[in-house]
Amino acid sequence: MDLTYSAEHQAFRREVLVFLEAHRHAAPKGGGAAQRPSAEAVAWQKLLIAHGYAARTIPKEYGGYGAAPDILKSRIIGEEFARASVPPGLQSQGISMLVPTLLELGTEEQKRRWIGPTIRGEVIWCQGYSEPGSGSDLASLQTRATEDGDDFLINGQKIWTSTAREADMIFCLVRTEPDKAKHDGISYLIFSMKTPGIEVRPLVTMTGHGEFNETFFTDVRVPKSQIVGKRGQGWFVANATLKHERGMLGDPGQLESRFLALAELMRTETAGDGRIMDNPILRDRLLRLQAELAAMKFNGLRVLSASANGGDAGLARLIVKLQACELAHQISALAIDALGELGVLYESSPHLRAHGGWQQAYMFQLGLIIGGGTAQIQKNIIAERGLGMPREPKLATDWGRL
Amino acid sequence: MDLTYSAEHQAFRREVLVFLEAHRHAAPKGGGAAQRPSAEAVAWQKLLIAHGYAARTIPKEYGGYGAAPDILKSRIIGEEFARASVPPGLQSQGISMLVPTLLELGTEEQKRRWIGPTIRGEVIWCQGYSEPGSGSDLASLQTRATEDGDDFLINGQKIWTSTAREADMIFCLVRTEPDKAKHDGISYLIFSMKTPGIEVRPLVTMTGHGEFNETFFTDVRVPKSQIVGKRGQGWFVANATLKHERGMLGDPGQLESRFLALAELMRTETAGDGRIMDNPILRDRLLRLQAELAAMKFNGLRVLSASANGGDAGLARLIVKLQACELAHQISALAIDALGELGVLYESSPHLRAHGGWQQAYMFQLGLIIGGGTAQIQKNIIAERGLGMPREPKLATDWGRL
Amino acid sequence: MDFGLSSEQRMLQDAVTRYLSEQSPLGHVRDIAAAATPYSPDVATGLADLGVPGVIIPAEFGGMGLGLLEAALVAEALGFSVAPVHFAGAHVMAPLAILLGGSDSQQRAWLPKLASGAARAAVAVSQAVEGRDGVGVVARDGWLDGTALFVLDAADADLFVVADTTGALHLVAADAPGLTQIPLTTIDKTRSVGELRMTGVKADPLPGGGGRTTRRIIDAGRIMLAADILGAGTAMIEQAVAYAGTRVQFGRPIGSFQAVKHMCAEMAAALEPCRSLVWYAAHAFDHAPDESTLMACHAKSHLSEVGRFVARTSTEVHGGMGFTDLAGLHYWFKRIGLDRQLLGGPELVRNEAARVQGWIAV
Amino acid sequence: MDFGLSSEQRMLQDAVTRYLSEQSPLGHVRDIAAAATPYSPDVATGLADLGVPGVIIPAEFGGMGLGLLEAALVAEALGFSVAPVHFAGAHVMAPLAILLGGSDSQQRAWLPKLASGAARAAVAVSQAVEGRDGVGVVARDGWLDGTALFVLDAADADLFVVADTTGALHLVAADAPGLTQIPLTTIDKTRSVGELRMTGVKADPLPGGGGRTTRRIIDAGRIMLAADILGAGTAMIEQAVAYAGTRVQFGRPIGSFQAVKHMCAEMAAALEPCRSLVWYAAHAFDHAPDESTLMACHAKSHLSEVGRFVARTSTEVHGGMGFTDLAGLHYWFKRIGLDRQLLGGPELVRNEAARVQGWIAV
Repeated sequence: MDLTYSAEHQAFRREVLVFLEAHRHAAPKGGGAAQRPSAEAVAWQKLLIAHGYAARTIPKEYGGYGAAPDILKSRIIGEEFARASVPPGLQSQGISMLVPTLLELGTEEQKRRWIGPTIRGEVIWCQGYSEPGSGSDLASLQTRATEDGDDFLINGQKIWTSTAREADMIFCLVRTEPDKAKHDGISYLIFSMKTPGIEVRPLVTMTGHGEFNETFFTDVRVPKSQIVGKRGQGWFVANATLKHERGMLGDPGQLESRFLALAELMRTETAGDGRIMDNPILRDRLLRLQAELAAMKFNGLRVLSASANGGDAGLARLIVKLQACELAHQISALAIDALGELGVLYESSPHLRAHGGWQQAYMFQLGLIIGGGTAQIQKNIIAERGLGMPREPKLATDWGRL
Repeated sequence: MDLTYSAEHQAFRREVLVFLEAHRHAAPKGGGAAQRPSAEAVAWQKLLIAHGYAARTIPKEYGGYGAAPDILKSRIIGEEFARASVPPGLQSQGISMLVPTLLELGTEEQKRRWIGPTIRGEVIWCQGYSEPGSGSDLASLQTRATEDGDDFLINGQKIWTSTAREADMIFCLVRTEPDKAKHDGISYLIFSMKTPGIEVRPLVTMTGHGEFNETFFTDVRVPKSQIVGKRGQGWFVANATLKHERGMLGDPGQLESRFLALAELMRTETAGDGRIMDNPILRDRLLRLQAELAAMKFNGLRVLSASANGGDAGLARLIVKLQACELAHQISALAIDALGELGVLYESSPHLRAHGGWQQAYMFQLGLIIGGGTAQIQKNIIAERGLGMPREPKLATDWGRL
Repeated sequence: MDFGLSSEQRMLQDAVTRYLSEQSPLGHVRDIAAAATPYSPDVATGLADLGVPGVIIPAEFGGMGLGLLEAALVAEALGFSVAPVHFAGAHVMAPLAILLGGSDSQQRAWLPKLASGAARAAVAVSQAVEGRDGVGVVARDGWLDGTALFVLDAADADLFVVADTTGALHLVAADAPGLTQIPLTTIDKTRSVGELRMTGVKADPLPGGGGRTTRRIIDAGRIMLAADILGAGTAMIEQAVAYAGTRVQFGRPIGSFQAVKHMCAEMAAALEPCRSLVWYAAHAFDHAPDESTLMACHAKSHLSEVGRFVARTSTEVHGGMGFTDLAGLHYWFKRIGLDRQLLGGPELVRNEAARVQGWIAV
Repeated sequence: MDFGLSSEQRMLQDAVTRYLSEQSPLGHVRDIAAAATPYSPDVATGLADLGVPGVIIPAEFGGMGLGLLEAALVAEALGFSVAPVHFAGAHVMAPLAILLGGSDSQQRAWLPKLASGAARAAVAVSQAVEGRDGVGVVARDGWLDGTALFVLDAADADLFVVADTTGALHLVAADAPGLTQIPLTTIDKTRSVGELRMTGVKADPLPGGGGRTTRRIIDAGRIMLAADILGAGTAMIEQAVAYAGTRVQFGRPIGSFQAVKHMCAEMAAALEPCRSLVWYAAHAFDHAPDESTLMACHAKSHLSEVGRFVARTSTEVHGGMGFTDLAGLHYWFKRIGLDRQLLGGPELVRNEAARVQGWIAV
């Protein structure tokens, strides 16, 4: 149990601090959102790549910084950027999911063509995996790619395609071999969102915002060369990508900042006779959440350490998504309760607290509990892979395999 | 919504009160426990039968009082005996489970021979259903009855045979047709516990008491005539009995008295600076339980009303066992928490509160959550029978069928 | 002895449910939710034809003269259909305030109009539930000053029933000089909640409108919100069960998976006893005054807790579809979310239940 | 940076676990539980050979000189095996009290004997956790009078560390005139808890034994109880998973049913992060004094809640077998039940956590 950083890592932290001090004035205001980045953000991203604070481990020949992987250095970068409230490098599905996939399984041509522009924020991607009929059972997807000379013709529908409206390109799972077993008939294609036959419709969610889309394909023509991996191996290729998505959820830093905002709310807001914090029942709930948060935070450190040391924390890693999403949801629930009647206000209402963010978060986090493998799928994974319990025939074999 | 009783029922209540006033001096001290009743208790039972306050609806020719079924009169009897703290009629598995079964499916000879002595407390029964390998999946039971002339020879083992040590007789499920499908090979036998080859061993539970037994059969010889219903129809016969057991759990009157004891504990016991009731967090938990109790109490009235009017409250009835057992368990949990360190004391310890009953109840009620169809089986029943959800292949078909 | 509904009661509830399923389907709810004011005059008119605005108003004033149980059954039906209309404030609390606290002339002036739906009343008693800095209405010599938040059924009101800082009640005409109305936007676009700002507003005090009347109308309002949750929760479970029966994954309807089945069973097991609790609380309001406040508190707090569980779990059963606007399930989710907080969240209400029983040392 | 155990730490824990699995199997636990005194001298001797009594006692006094994290690892191993021996009071809180508050001569007199296992100490600080009518020890001029309940590791003690009503600590010899020892029977027959009655008992005050030392030893004790729950909970989940893998009903191992699988997953998901919390709380006790009390409170309260859930759920997974004495699962169930309440139940402990953070208005 050594919670101090090595001399090398301490020196690295100082470097980051020096960089931040020198360059923070150049940081974009809005941060690296999912949409198409501003010119300012693209310039900032280039600066970060040049210093190794973005695209850090991506080889130089593909436009990255080319450093050796060091999970602690990545963490230090994240910590210091967060502490300084300086936007980190761009975050997008292209960067977090497509780029690692290409690095692992793309052709040399694909790597050279797509990785550089993607990490620089010049090309925006969206993900075409889920379909209305294929959620937990993703491998049952029905979007068809039929051969037509040197092309595929794609017909079908995807859902949950966030950023589809802004995206230049899509990485997409399609069924190329309908006669094969469901996992074996899928291919992984990349193609332009400008291709004729693509229609994107915003998908409004319970929060009232259109964070996602539905994307429809009608005779969309894609050259066969735009396949990643081999034909029929798309499921295998996608797994490489999904691993990366899984890791994005349950960041203890985000949980902590939500918790601190809640504690601050309870310390400052009054209700009835005094501060909300003086209500012993609500305070007791706050303390329960604080203890859980501490447990999740240290669990995160344990997972990180294991990974930094080349190991795998097993169960401690497998439970993160389930527990972190639930905890985030409970933090928002307490905030709403603590606000009493004020807790129901939303959008641009007078007397709104935190811009309605607690209700927004309460709903969005329920979406996170469901998305990326529902809580039920997570429990199957924990039981089967974490505890070695027997499989139920045909249940959750797909997510469970990831 | 009419919560008043009819003139007839009000008159009946007055009759009960007059009886109690006149005869309460003759009531036995210990109440009608499961063990062999005292001479005093047997005399009391005879008096109750004579007045129709026990064995009320059992036909006169079999030793009962012979009244028409009236669920409200039964309830009035229960209420007034409880209010007067006078022990009601004997309660035993023989009376609650075997007698209704014989009435429904026994031969005339069986009814005449067994019902009278059973309701008078002269013959004590135990139940031989569950086996170590057959709990939720009761129909998989393996105790064998093989033919030997006019007899069966029984070999095998039963578990959870409460009162087996005191019992004169057992009603028992055995496999007579091992080649048939599992539900179709079972027969329902009644035989004496004095038969050679029966061994009873106390089964100690987590409470530290031996409330149950294991019963072993080695070449136990039982005449074929002692079958109830037809050979191979034992599963059907047992279902008639199990229905009655199911109804015994989740009595809101018992829940209410546990709750009142808890509220009294919290009003009178002190901890730290004041009464436990002055602790807002524990008090809030108490109030949550009180609201749930109210809901369960009125739900019970609704089920009762439906039944009295010849209907069935459906879902409201199906959820009782699950919810009532859980609520009882939570009441005990709060009592333990409210007592703080004192809550861990047990048995004959100094400073013990309520004779250690809260810890005892906390464990015993966990047993009730498990017994008589686990919480998981209950949820299957609620989902499949109450909500009409699709069955999972081969799951819980047995309990679900009852 | 019959703990259950009479056939008349069932008929009333069925009539409202049937009307709403025909005239206020989800598409209509969507339209209203997207409009500026979360209130459907058309549905309100249709319900007025069924007598809903006068459900608890005595026949002598043109109402149906029924009890709070009947009102609760209507509330449940409205919750079941997330009907975008007033109820708890406009048709229960306001007329009750005038019945219990109003003078003969006040009753004659307002009750017939409220019963027919010709006039609509809103209720501003939030500060009697929980005080809040900078909020409160002070009465002096028949004039009101101050701010009231969370006015129930505010949209389109002709009349406001307003509690002052002493808990006394006043009638205020919507067009009174010095009165400013501000709509409050909440998560739920099917129910109207507003704010009132008053600067020297002429008020007509209810002579019997002291703390006891305020207590009574809050009890009644809480029972209505509980009944609304009951209806909304029932609808959510029905939708979850239906969805689980048709949605196929891994080659089976998801409702055949034990995890999904048990989620539905847990919802039903939690909600079903609530039905009896709501019935009894409403019955006790009229027939068992000693238990009335306690039962109103229990109904409100318990339904709020169970409602939150049902809202969340039924959404989970729907998977991603539950999170989208496509299924529209979120209208019920938000309705339950609103009901939970209005007139006091569960912790606050349970604390009152403790006080009523003398469990809190003074 | 390495948030994890060193190989030495793993070896220590493995050694204790291995010893207990060989020398204190369930059969031995049963024997001790059935005996008059819930304490196994044989196992205590074996653990003394491993150095357990001196785990936190500095080498100069003959101990292992390790930190509280190592002590927590031992506590976890003891909980895993429901070992019927002393620990939190005798081998952590008592030596810590003497180390932090004792004079040189007190340290020299007692620490070597405690480290070797030649003497055993018990700890009476319950009244510093929560007062109770009729309980309390008053110190006057070196003499103690009164009653102390819930003395930890009371059986067979040679020495008692006793807190008085001011929170100051005293050493009392077990054979001091005027001292009466009364065993308290709890649900858990694997741990010894006692009562002390004192009438004019000569005490040896710890000069540094003020409130701060008492606070420290309570923090340490709570972390040990949390670690005990962690070990016991881990064992219960392992047993539940193993049972579910072998128990067949409806032609399948019950562990293949989603309901059972999810019960196990929920237990593991709740308990696994607790491991890191306990590690960190123990680490912070030695290395992050500012966070020490808060983390001790969090570890104790959170493990108590998770422990109750695991104890109940793993019993349910075992079905009827879990309720019997046959599987012996109840020894763990009761151990968790005892740990939960000792040194303060979760509500009380969370309230302290709020105070530490200044969240409670004075």
